[in-house]
Amino acid sequence: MSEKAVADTPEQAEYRAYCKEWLANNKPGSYPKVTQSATVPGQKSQELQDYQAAWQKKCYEGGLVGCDFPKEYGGGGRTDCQRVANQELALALSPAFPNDTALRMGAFTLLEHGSEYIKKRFIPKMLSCEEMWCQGFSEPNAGSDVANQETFAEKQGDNWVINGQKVWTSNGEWADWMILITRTDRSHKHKGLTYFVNPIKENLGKTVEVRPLIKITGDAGFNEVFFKDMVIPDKYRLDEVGTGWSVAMTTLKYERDAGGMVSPGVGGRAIASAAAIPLSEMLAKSPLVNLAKNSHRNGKKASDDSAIRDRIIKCLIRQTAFSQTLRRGAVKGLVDNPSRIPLQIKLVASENGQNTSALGLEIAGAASTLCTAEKETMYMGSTWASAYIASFGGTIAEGTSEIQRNQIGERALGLPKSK
Amino acid sequence: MSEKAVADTPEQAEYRAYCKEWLANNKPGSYPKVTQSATVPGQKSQELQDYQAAWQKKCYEGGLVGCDFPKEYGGGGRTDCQRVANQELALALSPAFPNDTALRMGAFTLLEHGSEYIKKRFIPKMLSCEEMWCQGFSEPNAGSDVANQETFAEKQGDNWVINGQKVWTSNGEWADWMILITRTDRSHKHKGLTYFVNPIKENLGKTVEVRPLIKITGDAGFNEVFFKDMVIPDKYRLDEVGTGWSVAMTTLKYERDAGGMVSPGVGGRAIASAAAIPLSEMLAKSPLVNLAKNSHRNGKKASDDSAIRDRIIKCLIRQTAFSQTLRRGAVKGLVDNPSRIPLQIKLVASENGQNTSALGLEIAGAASTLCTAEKETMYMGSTWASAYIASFGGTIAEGTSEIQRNQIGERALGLPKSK
Amino acid sequence: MAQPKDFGFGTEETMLRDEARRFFKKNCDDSKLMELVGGNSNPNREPECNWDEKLWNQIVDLGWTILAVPEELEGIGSSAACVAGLMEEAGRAAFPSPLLANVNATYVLNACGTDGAKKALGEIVDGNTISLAIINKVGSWEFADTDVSASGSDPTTLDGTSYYVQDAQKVDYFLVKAVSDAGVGLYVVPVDAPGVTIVPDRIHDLTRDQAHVEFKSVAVDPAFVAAPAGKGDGVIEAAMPAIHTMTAADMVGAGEWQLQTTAEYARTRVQYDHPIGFFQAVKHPIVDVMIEIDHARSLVYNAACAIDHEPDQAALCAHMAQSTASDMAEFASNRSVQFHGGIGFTWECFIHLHFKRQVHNQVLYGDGGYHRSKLADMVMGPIAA
Amino acid sequence: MAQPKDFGFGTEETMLRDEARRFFKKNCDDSKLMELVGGNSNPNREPECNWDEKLWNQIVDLGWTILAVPEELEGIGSSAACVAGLMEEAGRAAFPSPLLANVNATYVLNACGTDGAKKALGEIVDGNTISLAIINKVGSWEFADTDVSASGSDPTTLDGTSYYVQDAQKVDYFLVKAVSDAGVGLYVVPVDAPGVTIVPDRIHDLTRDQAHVEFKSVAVDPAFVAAPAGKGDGVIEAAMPAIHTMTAADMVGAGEWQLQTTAEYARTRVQYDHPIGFFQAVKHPIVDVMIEIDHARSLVYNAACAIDHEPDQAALCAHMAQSTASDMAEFASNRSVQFHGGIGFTWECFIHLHFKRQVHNQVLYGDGGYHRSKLADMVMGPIAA
Repeated sequence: MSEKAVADTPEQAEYRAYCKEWLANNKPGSYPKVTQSATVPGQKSQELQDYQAAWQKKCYEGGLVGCDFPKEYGGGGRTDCQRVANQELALALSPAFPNDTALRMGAFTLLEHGSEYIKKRFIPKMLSCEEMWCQGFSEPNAGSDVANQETFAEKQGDNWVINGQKVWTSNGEWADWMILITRTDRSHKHKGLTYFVNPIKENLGKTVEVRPLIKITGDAGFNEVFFKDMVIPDKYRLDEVGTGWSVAMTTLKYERDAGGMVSPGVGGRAIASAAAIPLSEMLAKSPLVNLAKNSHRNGKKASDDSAIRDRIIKCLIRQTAFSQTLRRGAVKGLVDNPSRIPLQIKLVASENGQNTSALGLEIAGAASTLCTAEKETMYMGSTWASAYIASFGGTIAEGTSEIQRNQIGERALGLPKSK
Repeated sequence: MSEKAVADTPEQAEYRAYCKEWLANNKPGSYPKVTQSATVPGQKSQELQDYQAAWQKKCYEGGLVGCDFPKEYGGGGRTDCQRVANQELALALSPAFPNDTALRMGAFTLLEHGSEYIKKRFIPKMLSCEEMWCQGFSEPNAGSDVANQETFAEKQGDNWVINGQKVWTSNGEWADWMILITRTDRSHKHKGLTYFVNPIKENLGKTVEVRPLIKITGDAGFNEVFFKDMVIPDKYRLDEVGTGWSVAMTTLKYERDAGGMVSPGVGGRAIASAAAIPLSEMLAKSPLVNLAKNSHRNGKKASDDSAIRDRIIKCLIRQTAFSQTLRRGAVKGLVDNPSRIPLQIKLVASENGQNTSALGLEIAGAASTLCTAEKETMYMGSTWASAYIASFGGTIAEGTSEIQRNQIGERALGLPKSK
Repeated sequence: MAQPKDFGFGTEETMLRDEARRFFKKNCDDSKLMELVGGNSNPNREPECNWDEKLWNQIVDLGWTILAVPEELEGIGSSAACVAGLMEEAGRAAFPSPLLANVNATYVLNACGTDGAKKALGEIVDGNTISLAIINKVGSWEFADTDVSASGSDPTTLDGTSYYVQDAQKVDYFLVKAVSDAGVGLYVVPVDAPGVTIVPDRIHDLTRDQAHVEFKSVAVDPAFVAAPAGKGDGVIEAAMPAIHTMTAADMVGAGEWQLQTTAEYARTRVQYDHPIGFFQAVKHPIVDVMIEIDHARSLVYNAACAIDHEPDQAALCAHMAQSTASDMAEFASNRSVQFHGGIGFTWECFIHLHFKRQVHNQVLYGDGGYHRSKLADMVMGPIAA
Repeated sequence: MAQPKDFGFGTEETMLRDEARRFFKKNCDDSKLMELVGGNSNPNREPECNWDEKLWNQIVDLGWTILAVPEELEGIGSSAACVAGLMEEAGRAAFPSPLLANVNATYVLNACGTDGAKKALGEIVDGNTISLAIINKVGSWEFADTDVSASGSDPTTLDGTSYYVQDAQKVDYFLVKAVSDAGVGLYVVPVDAPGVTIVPDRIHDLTRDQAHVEFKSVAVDPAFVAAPAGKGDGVIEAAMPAIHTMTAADMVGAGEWQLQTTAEYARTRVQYDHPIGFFQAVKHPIVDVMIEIDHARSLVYNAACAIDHEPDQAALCAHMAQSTASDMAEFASNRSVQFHGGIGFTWECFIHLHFKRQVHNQVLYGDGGYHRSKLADMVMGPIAA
């Protein structure tokens, strides 16, 4: 009947106090004025990237990033303390860390599957953001079906020669390195894969090309990456030749479970603000309510139309239910199956986002034809229609909603595989 | 720009006039007072069965049933005239014909696949209702998967010995004969099936047992049929041994397309009344609107709650859209793919019915706990909750909604088979 | 946060909930339940009241009927989160009993704070049960809505009819809402008091009984006035968050049973050479049902925790919980029948017991849309005239 | 039945529709369209007006801009069913042109019955086009809602701004709704009249242009008063069924394109060793989209037929058509992007052109809920105060 179920261990309590103090004494510099690339719409500016990277490095040096990693690989050697740091970073409204791919899954994958050389060489710079990483999994014919890799790595002496194409590569424009899955044997789908770390930046303009890919919104947000006779040494390989699928499974597991080192920019604000404001007030200030009070339909305010009210409330209930389910996920007595809640997070969050913006689009009415809006009717800085169009990123990327439902059905309910 | 697209051929015009005259001069007797079996809830009374059978016989003798069948098999030898008779029967508010299985698909299956003996022996009495028929397709392990038949027929000399069980058999309690699909070879799923006509009534209490099956509603509405060492002669076989699946496909095709001889009880009233009343009036009188005007929620009439109004109107639009789609299905210029509309009829009708009753259940509120209702808040003679519970008959029987969507996707849109 | 992160659902709450789950599983599993309530399929049967009174006595001995009674009145004084856990298990078992009816009445009595109410709570402590008789013919329990009138004093006399009284044939007392010129009062009436007639309803739910109760010049024991005239409507309003939350908990438990039963069928029923759960048309909606249950369950514990720790948010949270639970119940029931196919459409397949209990729950104390309209008033303010 | 069974969609209507389908397919297929409108992906680009004027001149020569103009005014006088067929094809092609804007204005002019309106229809017959300028800043075209005021007479002077003017940079005239003390009037104004400023909007839809149009002391040619003050709102109301129906027809055509394009992708895109249409999570929603399109399409022709043959039912039928079409457009768009996966989320995959056109259509002249609330008033009567 108390917070016992989520109480800190002594180590966590001591560490939490340390984090609080450190964060009180260490602040990121002032936010850069220029945040958008002048040449590529939707790409962040060098200034913002530098700002975020410097902050991650500072936090790493302060011991707030990678604290659970072994000391010999640049970590803090603690136990189950990263989530304490994450909570405190969120409460302090920390800016996002840019090395997302490395922090969420790259470092864990290397720790589990890398050689001693790889672990010592790469993990510290992942944590400190001295080297940026991206993920080379998706290909034109390997979207949902990740195992259908066509990028080929051919062994030549002590080296591998890589040819092929990756697509939908986030951070490709910033990355020094890529975690890469390739085909090394065409006769076995799953057993013909091999996993590497791949130095893309030093080969740019030579054997590697990174091209921004334009999203449906017109923004650049990810990239195509082409390899032409790219040569890398065998020491960049993780685990054995032909075992790439099981290494990739580790990456995907951490990606799905949001790993141990979520960037504090994600969800942090929500946690922080939820603590301060009663639910009724938070809901009353929600963007949908605001929109309805500033929109007209059928001769009256949209907020006075019961059918619209019903739909808005449905949306707000779902948002509340989602955050309460996250809360319940940490309560042992109210979780029958430990994978059931974590597995549904991505699906529910992305579909809630899509449905919310679709409703807002409708309430905004004729104004939804426009790319611009006045401040009181905006949603997270853009129009509801823009948010809706962009929302498909959430329901498609990192496993479509369809794939998510397969996995939930199979893992949480034991239903047979659909493939 | 006229009714040309659906205008009668000269033969049809002449026949239509004949039907009108015949129906003006011939009326069914007075409707029986006792319509429900006293012993089995939900089963119709012998009186009603006799009344319906007599009327079908009279209509057959008048030339209104089976008019497109060849004369040598008891038909009228006409071309594409049955739908004219159906329309006129509907307009005359004819009672239903009881020999549903025979009229919708049995007679057509026999015509396409029966021997000369079978066609001459059985079709006339199907049309006249001198012999009632039922369908022996479904089994406990062959629901959606019709080909998964386990009822076994073993050849012994000139006879077949049948053992097994059928289930969900409508009209099993009235039927003299059954169209029956059996397994005759366990080594091939589809090629191991053989199709028979089967004299169940004369073997009742001997090698055949018919047991009423109680529905979720508590009503009896179909049966289980058991065969124990039942012996039938080889002359009751349709087509060759091992070709039962293709015969069954014929039956299912007519079942799905509502064949050529729909019982006039089905949909007839709707056609007749739609002609007389403008849409706006018809909608204003719909049961949902009536219910809302007689129900209370949250301190006011349900009909004054915009959220309820929105949902009612959604339902009424869907009902209207469905009937307009049926109308459009007959307009050549507005149908790109001839199977597209017929294939969706069963799915849409049954799901509309379910959604309508689910909404009514909610509007009726606390009253939906009850099995009884006052007249002004009823739906087709029962409570909305009862209608909702019964509605699963529609979404499950004769191919579940899931199977329907497979078939529509495959046949109307060319999507690959899901099985 | 005013609320503990774990909803106040700690070790003892978990233990009681687990004990309840074992108890129902052992004593009233699916086939036992079918035997108990499913014997007569005739849709025209007379109203029945099927329950296992011996089992009920065990439950009373376990103290589960006095969980919500305050400690100072010799009850157990459990948190709402704890009670919700028990209601969830009762719903999972679709257990025929006055457990929910009695706990709902307990919360109304707790809100009264009168000697009359304390006396009634004492009856509960003594092993008796009470059901609310507060709904009028059109289904409303709000404001001054009731079809029972009160007149006179010492004794007050009741006349009229209460509708939708839950498990009326199983309880010992009714807590009756009646209105006079002085306003709404609440009165405790023994079920066998002179002038009381219980008229059982024919209902779909086989796991409960329901009645309308007629009062003809029923004299109320002056010591049994739970809320004097003018106070009753406020008391009911104060207790509604708990009633909504516990009703929702019953639906959540029943929904989880429907989910697991349907998933089990999907894992084992083979058609087209695959267990039907292989097909995404079956698999994905089952997943969606699971998510709706998780939503509803989280909101139930959030509401229970608000009742215990943040009472000014309790009404809001309870409307959210029951709204979501009610819609979830419809969805979970619908898919459970559909995916059981032809078998699910028969009486002998026991899934209709939970299905019909859910239909009953869905419309008791407000469906999804009702609760959303209440929430809209709270969050967006009333509709401008 | 007052309506012909075939919606009045006979041989000639079918021929025109088929001709239009061939024309668009030949002259503006998907890649041509992408070339025409998709060149600049910069989300901060200035408003554009991309269309093929040569192709447009062919369309004018084919007479498709005067289909709805009455025969006695030298138009073609086609039925609404016929015009709907053409609009469906324009929507299927997501064709950039003032076709829909001009036909909507034609229906308003037809309803005016004045010499001024006839003169404007004559301009259409001469190959010019007109777009409606009847919507105010908050998106309403009803009642006396407008942000343009009229003053004086001979000439009437217009001041203010019209919003959401469709294809404003492609047409020759605006039909302006303006209000004075004498009520709402409709006035025909050349796009280049002194005092008229077209301010193009930045919009999502790449296949149209839209603007708000500012009027500063714009003197109306007295011969171009289409509806005198006091008559304009009634005229607009009379024409709305046609406007709703034709807008819905555009959505139906675009929806069918989305359906067929997505089905084609599902037949050919292989993942997990199957075309993705093998998976019911893809197949079944595509089927559901098809059914929604069929519903919307049937209701469009029902509404068109009512306009032609049963005018007292036209408003009802048109609300049904646009309500269904608008919701269908959302659903069809949503699934078309989702099932194209990562590829569908890129600019180079042309499905976003139809998607964004549908978003535009969905909210023009009322979304699904707006039309349902109108229908509720018609079918159930107004809400009691």
